[in-house]
Amino acid sequence: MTVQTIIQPQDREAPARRLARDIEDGWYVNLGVGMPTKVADMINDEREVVFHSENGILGMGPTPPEGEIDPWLVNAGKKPVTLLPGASLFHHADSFTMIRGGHIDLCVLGAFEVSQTGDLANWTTGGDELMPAVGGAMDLSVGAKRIWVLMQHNAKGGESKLVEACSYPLTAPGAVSRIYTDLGVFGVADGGFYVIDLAEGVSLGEARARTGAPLHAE
Amino acid sequence: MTVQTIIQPQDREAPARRLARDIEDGWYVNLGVGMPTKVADMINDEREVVFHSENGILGMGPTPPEGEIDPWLVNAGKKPVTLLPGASLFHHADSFTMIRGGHIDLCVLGAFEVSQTGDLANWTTGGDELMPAVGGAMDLSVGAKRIWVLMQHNAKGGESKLVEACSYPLTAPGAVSRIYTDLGVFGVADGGFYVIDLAEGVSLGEARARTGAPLHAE
Amino acid sequence: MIDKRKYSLAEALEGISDGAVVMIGGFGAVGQPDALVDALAEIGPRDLTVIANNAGWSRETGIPRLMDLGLVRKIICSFPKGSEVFKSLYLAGKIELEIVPQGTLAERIRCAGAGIPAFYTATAAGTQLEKGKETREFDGRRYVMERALPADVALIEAWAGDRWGNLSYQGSGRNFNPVMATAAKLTICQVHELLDAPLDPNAIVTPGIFVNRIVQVKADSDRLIAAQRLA
Amino acid sequence: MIDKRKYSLAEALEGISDGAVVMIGGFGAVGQPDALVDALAEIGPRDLTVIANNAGWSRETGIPRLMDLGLVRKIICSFPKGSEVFKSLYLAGKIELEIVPQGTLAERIRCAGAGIPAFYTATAAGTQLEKGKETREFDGRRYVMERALPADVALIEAWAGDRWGNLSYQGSGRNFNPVMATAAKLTICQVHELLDAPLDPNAIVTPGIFVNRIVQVKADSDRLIAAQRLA
Repeated sequence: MTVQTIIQPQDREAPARRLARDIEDGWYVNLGVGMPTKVADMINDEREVVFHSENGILGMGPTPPEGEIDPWLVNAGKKPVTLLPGASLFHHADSFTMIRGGHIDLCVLGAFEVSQTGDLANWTTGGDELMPAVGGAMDLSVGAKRIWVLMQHNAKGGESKLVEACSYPLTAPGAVSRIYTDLGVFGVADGGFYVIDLAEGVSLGEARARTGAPLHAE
Repeated sequence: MTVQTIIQPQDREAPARRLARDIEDGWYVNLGVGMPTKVADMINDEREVVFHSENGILGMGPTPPEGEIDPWLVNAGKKPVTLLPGASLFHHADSFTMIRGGHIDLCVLGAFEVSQTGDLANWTTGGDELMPAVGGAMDLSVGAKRIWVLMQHNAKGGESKLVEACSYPLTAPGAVSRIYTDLGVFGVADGGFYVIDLAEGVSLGEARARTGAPLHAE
Repeated sequence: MIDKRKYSLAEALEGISDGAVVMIGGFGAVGQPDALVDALAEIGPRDLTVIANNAGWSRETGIPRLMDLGLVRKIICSFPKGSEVFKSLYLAGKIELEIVPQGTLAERIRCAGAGIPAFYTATAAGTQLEKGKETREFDGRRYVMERALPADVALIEAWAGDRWGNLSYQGSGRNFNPVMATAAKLTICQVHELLDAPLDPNAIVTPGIFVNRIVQVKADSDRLIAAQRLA
Repeated sequence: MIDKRKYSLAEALEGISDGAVVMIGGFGAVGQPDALVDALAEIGPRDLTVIANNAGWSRETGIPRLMDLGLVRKIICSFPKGSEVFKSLYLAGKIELEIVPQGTLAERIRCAGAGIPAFYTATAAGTQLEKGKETREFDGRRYVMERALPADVALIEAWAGDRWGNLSYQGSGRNFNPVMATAAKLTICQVHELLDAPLDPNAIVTPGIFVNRIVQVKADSDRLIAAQRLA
C-alpha cells in the first residue's frame, strides 16, 4: 500500500493501473481472464511480481511477438504467454494446491456484483437458457489470501454492481476485500463498503448515488 | 503363476525363492523390510519386475558394492540401493498415491500372525512397555492389489502364526491372500486357509498339525 | 521385458467399450491428446462419459467431434464455453452436463488415483454448486464433501516417453495429464518423442506405473498455434 | 527483487518461537536438513512439536539432539524406532508420541498445504489406530477420516535452489520435503547448491511459492554414508 495513483475517470485503464501499484513486490498473483489480465502489463520492469496461471505456470511473462510463440505455453485464457526468469511449471493438482491452500497472495477477478459483505458473483447470470461454466473462479475466491475485484462501478443499464445482497448466483460468500472501479477504490469490512480513494473529480455524493449500498467514508 | 518350485524345508531361502517365481513379469512390487527384501535378489536377469520403495523410488536395483554407494539413494529400510533402467523418483505423497491408490501389483510383508480371514498383524506385539512404530505397513496392506506374507510357519515357541483370529493388534483386516512359509504356500479364501503347495517332505497332516486353524486341501 | 509402446492409434485404443468413462487431458490447445481422441471417434464407442476441463472448440477434432458423432452421453467439466457443438446439444437437451470447479475437478481426479474416496473443500460452499452435496464445518468454516472421480480410460498427452511408460512434459502441457494418468483403469498416452533410452529418473513427471500404453504422434507446431487461435 | 537466499543458518532460522510446530524432512539419512536442525538446537526454542517420519538415530545430531536438549514436547511420526534418545524419553513419559501411518502422514501434510481440512482413507480402518477417529463407509468399505496436519515451520533439504526459492532434488532426497514445503507458514530449505541462475522451469519439483528462505550447506558424502550406517 505505497504510492497512490488517482484514478482518472476518462482513462479506462486507470483502475487496473492503480491496482497494479497496490500490488506489493514479491507477491504471487493470479489474474482472472478479461480486464484483470491487463494488470500484468502495468507492473514496471523494476518490480518483481510473480504471476500464477491455474493451468500450471508460476512466473508468467507477457504475450510473445507473433513469430516467437511457444505453442506449448498458454495462460488460463488459453492464449500464448512467455516465462520470466525464476518460472516453474506444474500440473493442475499442484496448481490448485497453491490456490486452495492459501499460497497465492492476491487474485484479481472481474465481477457481475459484489455485496457489502464481500459476496462475489461472477460466474453465471443464472438464466436457465444459459450454459453454466465455472472454471477456477470458485477455487480462487475461497483460496487466495486476498480477492480484489476490478470492474466497472455500474452495469450498462446504470445499476450499481456494488450491492447490499447479490441477485446473481454466488461464486463465494464473503470473499472480496477490495474493489477497483472507474469511480475509485473501495474496501469491504464489517459488513459494509468504505471509500479508500475516489477517482479524480468524483465526489463522495456521486459515488454514494451510484452505489447500491451504504458507502462509508473513512 | 507359472513354474512351481518345491520348497525345501532345510533351505531357509526357499520360501522367498518360490515367492519370487510366482511374481509375474511386469509387476510393480513393494517388498517389506526384513525377509521380504531378499525376494528382489531372486528375480533373475531375464525377467523385468519393477520394485517400488515407499520413500520415492520405482525401478530399484540391488545393493551397490561398497565403493559405489550413492549417498542420496536409500530404500525403505534406509540402506543404499541402485536404480535400474526405467527408474523414476518422486515424493512421499506421490509414492503413497501409488500404494493407497491400488497401483502396486503386489506387496510382500512379514507377519506376526495371519488369520483365516486374511487379517494381518505385523506392526506391534502390543505390549505396553513397547514403543509403537507403524511405518508404511498399514497403507501397503490396504492399498496394494495383493498382499502376500512371507514368514516362518511357526513362532520360536512353536505356536502357529496362521491362526483363527489374531491375538496381536491388526495392521489391516482381510488383507492377506497368500502366505509363503517353510511348510509351503497357502491361500486365504472364503474365510479359511487352503493348501496351494506343500514343501518337500511335509505331509498334509504335519502342516495341519502345525497350523492354528483349519487347513483345507484343494 | 516391459514394453508399453504401441505402433498405431488403433492398437493403442483397443478395448474401449460403449458406456466407458473417458478422461481427456489438456487445457486450451496444449496437452490435448487430439490424435487419440480423433482415432477414438473413428472407432466409435457410444454412450461415453467424458471428463475434461473444457468441451473443446472446433467441430472437426477432439471432444466436439466425439459429441458431433453422437458418442457422448455426458460431460463432466469446469468450463464448456467455446464449444458450439456442445452448446447446441446441451440447449437441445441431448447431452448431460456436470459442472465442477476446476480445482475440485483436479482434486477429485487425484483422489481417485490416490485411493481417497472423499475429501472436503471450501470451494463452492455457500453457492448453487454445493446443492445435493454434504457440507460440514471444520474450525468454523463451511466445507463441501467431494467424492473421488475415477475413469475407465484416460487419454493423455506428454512430451517424451520411454518403453516403461515414464513421461515428461513441456511448458503448460502438464495441466490435467499427470493427474488423470493416475485415475483410470487404462491410461493411454500420446507423446511427441518416444525414446529408446530411458528418461532421466529425476526428470520424470509421470512414473510409468500410471501408464498402460504409449504411442508416438509427432508434434505439429503450426497446427497447435492454429488451434490456439480458436481456443 | 525477490531474493530468498540467506547467508547463515542463524539468519535462515530467525523467528522460531517456543511452542512452534516444526516439520522436519528426510527419510533415513537422505534429505534431512541436519545443519538447520543442529543450528535450531543451538538457538534452543522450547516446547516444540516435531513432525517427521522418524525420530532420528544418533544423539549428536538432528532430531535426537533436539530431544536430548529437552526442546521437544511431542513428536508426530510413523516410525520412531532406532532412536535411543527418543526411546528413553518416551519410556520415562517425558515426551508425547502420535503415531501416524506413513502414507496418512504424507497425505495429512499435503492436505494442510492444499487447503483440504479432512479426507478419508482405508489405512488404519479396523485397527487400534482408528481409535478416537470418525469412520465411515463409502461403497461398502470402511474408511477413517483424517485431518490436515499443518505446521508453523518446515525445515527441509533439497539438492539445488535459486533466489526465487525454486528447488530440485536428487535420488531419494525428495521424500517428505516437497510435501512439507507446502504445509508450513514458514518454509526454510538447506540446499547443496544455491545457484545464481534460475533453475530450469521444467525441472523444478518445489516451486518457489512454497519456500520462504534458502541457505546453502555444502554436501558431505562421507558424512552422509556414515549416517546411513546408523539409520
